[in-house]
Amino acid sequence: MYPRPFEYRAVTTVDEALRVLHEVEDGKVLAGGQSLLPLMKLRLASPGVLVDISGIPDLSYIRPQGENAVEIGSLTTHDTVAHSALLQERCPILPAAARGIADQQIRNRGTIGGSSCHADPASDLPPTLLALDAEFSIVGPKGSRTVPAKEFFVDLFETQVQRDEILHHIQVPTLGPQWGWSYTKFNRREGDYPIVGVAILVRLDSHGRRLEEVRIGLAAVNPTPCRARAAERFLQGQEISPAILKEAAHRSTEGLHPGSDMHGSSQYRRDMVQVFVRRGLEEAVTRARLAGGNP
Amino acid sequence: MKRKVSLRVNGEEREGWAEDRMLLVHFLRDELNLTGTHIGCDTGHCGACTVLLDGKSVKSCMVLAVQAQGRKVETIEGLEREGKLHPLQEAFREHHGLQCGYCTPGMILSSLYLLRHNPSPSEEEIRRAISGNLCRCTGYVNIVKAVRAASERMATRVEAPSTEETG
Amino acid sequence: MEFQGNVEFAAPREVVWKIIRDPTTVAKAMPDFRDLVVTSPTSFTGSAKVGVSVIRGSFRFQFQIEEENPGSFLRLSARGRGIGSSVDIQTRVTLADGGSPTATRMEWKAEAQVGGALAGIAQRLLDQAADRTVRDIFTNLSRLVREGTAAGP
Amino acid sequence: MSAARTSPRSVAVPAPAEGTGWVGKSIPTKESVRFTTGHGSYLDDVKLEGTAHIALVHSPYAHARIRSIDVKEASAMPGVLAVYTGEDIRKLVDPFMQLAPPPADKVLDYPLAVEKVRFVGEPVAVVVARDRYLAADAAEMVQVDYDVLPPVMDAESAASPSAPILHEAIGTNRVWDGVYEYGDVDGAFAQADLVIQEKFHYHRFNSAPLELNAALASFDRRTGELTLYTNNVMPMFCMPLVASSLRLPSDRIRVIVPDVGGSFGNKINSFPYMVLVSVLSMQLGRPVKWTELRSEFLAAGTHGNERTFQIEAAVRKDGTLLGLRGEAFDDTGAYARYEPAGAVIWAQVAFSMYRHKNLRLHFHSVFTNKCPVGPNRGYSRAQHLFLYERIMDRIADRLGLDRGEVRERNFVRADEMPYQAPNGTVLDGGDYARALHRVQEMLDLPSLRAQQKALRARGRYLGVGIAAALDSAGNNFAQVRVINPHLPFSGNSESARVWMDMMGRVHVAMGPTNQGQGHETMASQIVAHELGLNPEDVHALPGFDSHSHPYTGHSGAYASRTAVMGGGALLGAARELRRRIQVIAAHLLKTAPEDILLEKGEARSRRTGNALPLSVIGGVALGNSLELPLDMDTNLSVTYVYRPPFRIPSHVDKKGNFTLTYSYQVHGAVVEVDPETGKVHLRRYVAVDDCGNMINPAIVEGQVIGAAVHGIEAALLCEAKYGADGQLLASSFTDYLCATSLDVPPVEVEHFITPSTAGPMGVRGVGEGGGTALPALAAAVEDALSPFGVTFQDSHLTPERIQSAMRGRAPTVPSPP
Repeated sequence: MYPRPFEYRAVTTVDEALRVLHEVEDGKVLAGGQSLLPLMKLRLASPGVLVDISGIPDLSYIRPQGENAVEIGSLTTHDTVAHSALLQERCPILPAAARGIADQQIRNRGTIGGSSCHADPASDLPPTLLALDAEFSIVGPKGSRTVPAKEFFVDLFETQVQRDEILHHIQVPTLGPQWGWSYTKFNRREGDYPIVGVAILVRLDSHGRRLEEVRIGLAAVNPTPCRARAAERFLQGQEISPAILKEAAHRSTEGLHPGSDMHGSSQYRRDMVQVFVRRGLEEAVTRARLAGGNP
Repeated sequence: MKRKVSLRVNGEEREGWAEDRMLLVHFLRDELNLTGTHIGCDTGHCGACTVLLDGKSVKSCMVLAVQAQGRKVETIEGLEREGKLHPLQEAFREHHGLQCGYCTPGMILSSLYLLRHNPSPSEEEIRRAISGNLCRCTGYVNIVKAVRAASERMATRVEAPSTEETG
Repeated sequence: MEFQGNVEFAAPREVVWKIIRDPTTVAKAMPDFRDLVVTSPTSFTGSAKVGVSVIRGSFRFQFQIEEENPGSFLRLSARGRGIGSSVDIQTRVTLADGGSPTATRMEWKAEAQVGGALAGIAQRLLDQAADRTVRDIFTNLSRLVREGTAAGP
Repeated sequence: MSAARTSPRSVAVPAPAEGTGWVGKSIPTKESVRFTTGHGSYLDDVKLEGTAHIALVHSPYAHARIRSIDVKEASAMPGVLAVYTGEDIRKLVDPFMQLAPPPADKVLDYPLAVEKVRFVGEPVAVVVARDRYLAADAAEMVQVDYDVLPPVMDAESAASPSAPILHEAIGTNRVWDGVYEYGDVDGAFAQADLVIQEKFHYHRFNSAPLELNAALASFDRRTGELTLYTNNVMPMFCMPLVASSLRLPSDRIRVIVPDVGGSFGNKINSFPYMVLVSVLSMQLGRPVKWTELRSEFLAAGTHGNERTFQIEAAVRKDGTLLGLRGEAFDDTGAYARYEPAGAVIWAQVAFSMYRHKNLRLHFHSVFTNKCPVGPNRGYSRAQHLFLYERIMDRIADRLGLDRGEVRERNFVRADEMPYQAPNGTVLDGGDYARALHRVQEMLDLPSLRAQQKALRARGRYLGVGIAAALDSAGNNFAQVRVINPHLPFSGNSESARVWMDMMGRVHVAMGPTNQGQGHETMASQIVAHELGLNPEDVHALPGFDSHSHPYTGHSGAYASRTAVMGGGALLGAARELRRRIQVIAAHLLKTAPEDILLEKGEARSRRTGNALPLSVIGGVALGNSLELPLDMDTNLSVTYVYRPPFRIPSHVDKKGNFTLTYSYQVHGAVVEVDPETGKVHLRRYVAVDDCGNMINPAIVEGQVIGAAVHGIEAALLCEAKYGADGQLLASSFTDYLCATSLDVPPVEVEHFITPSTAGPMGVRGVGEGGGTALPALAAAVEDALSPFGVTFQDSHLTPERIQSAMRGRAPTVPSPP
């Protein structure tokens, strides 16, 4: 297919990007383009001006922020995230989620910032970033601001990033040895958008018996990526048992309104959330116990 | 309105005219007449249009021609050197890693990207590396064999250094 | 896909009726509505940009009042075409007396059918996108009625 | 005749007549050099100066009356050359000839919708513009106003008298309707110990070749000749349709088919578009090109026939199938592009591989508001074979017998070959039971069963499914007369030309197009084999061009026919050329023609050892002919037409030889099913194939694996699913889930070689056996979930379908906590 006409503006600095976005009326930021360009080809999206930020050199990086965090420039590709030794050491759920995105060619071009700002409810990274309580640094004409993940995703394909702003970087925490994680992407065919995606982080007590903290991020089950708050609350402080995990799985569908498509009805998605929250919790707990020396 | 796009394709400086909205794949095929890069879908799933852009495998139907300005592109036409097939081309041929040939250029470029980063991949790694390239004829069995054979051949025979390789 | 909702206004039924029966109100409730042309007492046309966020397409709409009972019932069909797709919406609006003598309760039901490219390519998102779009339209409509009634008859 | 026993993978080739034996060798394909270097020439690679491009406007509705089409705005857009509606085109072309008997022969089918649209994606208008982008821009601006009508979305409802009618001109949704009855069906049911009733559904899908349909027409006003480039794979069969619709004599149409990026049968339905670009080129006086979009292909290209069976099986308690009776409803979509051919082609495999004698099937071929249907790795047969395989499983399950044993009991035996089935079709050799045993061995069934048991105890569900199928090739077109006795076609034939030039170089060309089966390689192997050359030294013309390639009215690459029909033609032409060379060489070497051996590019006297290179023979015959007697034939160009000895089947009893050869396959699948999600993990897939002698075994193996993968993905991933409102849901590769390298295991293949008793060279056609995977996978999933007692009637198994079938069921052997 063929996109509608638009004007292409390549920028090489953040300031230039902000200036152009401010100038033009119908501007849209182009990062990796792996979500936006297909939509434009299908003519389901047709911005008047594409502001290509992919040439800005200092937005692609992964670097430590002290001991407790990692900062990821918004133009960092999925492939770079997937292979980052620093993230693998400090925040391994993120490379795991990135490895499952689409295919090599798309991971070579798609970016963490682009994926976050596109806010497709079925993307892999947003629920993971939600579970991580990541922080999103946005720059705009009035300066920069930092938005926590829970506020970042506003609605279907809508985030806190306004039309004249760009996402600068994302900060994720270092996960200590008490943390366990899992990312499960359930789909009919590898690499596709998931029928459900479940990102789980658990923090155990030093004996590996009790859940000190649980965070569950879900994809493809609501207009936005979301957290299974009821299940998280339920699990907090609980001693780990199969019955508890099962009950949490049951509660994880509270407040979900999944849509239906030919690959899964709303009901099926709710069922799958339960299955994969339970399995994901088991996997995350096993990992945490191994990491904490309590196998 | 069209603008001039200059880029280095298969080691050669090329230029052509592109509207802002023109996709790189159409630019290669229609402006530069490099028709070895194919189109098989509208949505970026099939990988028939895979080329290397600054050494990275990309789907050229999801890159704008203007985005390739000043950059290096490798297409299937650039693999053969001095009348000699690249080991991947040889291996696809000898192991019947193709039937209709339509996916073959993209498949070979994805495999080339793999072998540059992982010279001796496992079957699983090969299958992951080509999962963004649909082949409708072979069921992938002989493609996997061909990539493995090429990796062995390239291990014993140093690949002629690519003019475009960026590592 | 079916959607429904209700809302109560602090205005008498005839005032509310007058506002919702006015094509300009419908036009204002639609996203980015342009080129309103009233083609007859019961039909009008125009174009609107339908969708969510960046995924949005321009549709040309034909509105037809299929049935009306002034002050209490309106059935409006909207047939839209654009981006190789069709969006057909049948809306039923019922007005009833509200909790107080000067209040009006509006109930609405909308049935949307999407065809063509959108129905296939965007099916994964269709439920949620349609839900959001229809709700936005009725939120706008309610706001317009409120504004209209506040301005006085 | 007994089957030749050869160990798997070892290839018995027919002894070469002379010289080195190239037939039977897995040489790399000739085509692969251009394909691996990016020098293939597919349709969109063909560029003509001044070409205009088209964009189509499609119906978003399944069923609607076109009220008006406003093209003003579109026509005025930059770069737009013309905009035509269906009404405009109707004035310029004749409707396509219909194959159906009355009243369905009155259906009016045009390249663009006229008056009504009948499926989502049906083209209603066309924009011609300077380039593709501009054409797409303008197509968006064409305003079509519709009156929406209720759609009819399944064949059974469409067949009911109260259903909305698609084609008012014929007053019914029935394309064809009739009963096939063979044997004493009611007698069989009277003897039955058990009658099984079932309903099965074979879903819609296609094989989605990677290259899309395309056509490029260039009308030369000077000569009045139309050059039509197309990737339609039976272009000359389409020629009468195209020429008559265009009202052009066939001598004014040159058809060129370049390299084709896969077809699998899906590319024979493109003739409406061929006519469209042709008429536009004639109108505008410049070349006009159409390249399909993937969304267009999925919505309006072609789907395989969707079929529902309501069936009863009469069974003896030992598992013997005595008879089948019931109804089949074929959902053929909105237009009968080759239908009702599907209502008869299944009869090539009416009894499948089984010995039972009694069958009554009431076949309904019905219009619905969906994409028209056509072949998909075979036409209409996989649907019928699915029925048989599922019935065999049901018989076994109901009687508590082994599914393999039931098949074995019912298989036609090797010592009965060639075997004539009750409808007159002849199975030309094979050992079905042995192939089944081999698959069981390859899978190591006993250890699988042990593993299955052990896993079940841990709440994991492994299953194995085995299914068998026939792959018929070289069909007899007269079979269509069973449903329409007045159709003017019958038989089957294929043509090849082999010629030597005055430098002694050998060339070959044939009728079938090349879409990845290595036709140039296969042709070179056969010709080299016969003429004592190396295949490298045989120049096979690529593609197809009606100016340079020989053809008959049956020519094309469909119905697995090239090895059998094309092979027969190649063999005939090569042997006749050899004979002529021998005569000339004998004269020059002063010996007898029988003494001349062709080997290594030479003609040599066996007796004296004297030899002449072929260049001398060619040079003398074509350039220095006075060296030869005037009555000696110096024509070194041989065109040969191969014709199997078919007869016209009777439309009264519907009996006859419907096809020439039958390959067969047995497939085995091992799956693990996740009972909570319904997801099927395919662990292993094996196939035993017997297509007789193989010209190039590696090519055969590629066909077998490729077909199997299409079947696997059809069972688990690919479905052309429509919503109740008639919308196509799988309208892009986002939802139409073609298997990637990660979705299928390495398919393992072994070959049996039982030379055909019917086909030339002992070969049979191959490449359409992929349908075997659908019953094999359904069987495997049922086997895995047998503790839950769930069965499936559908050929497509989504995780949700499996999961919802499982809901509320507990395994009969409870897994430990």
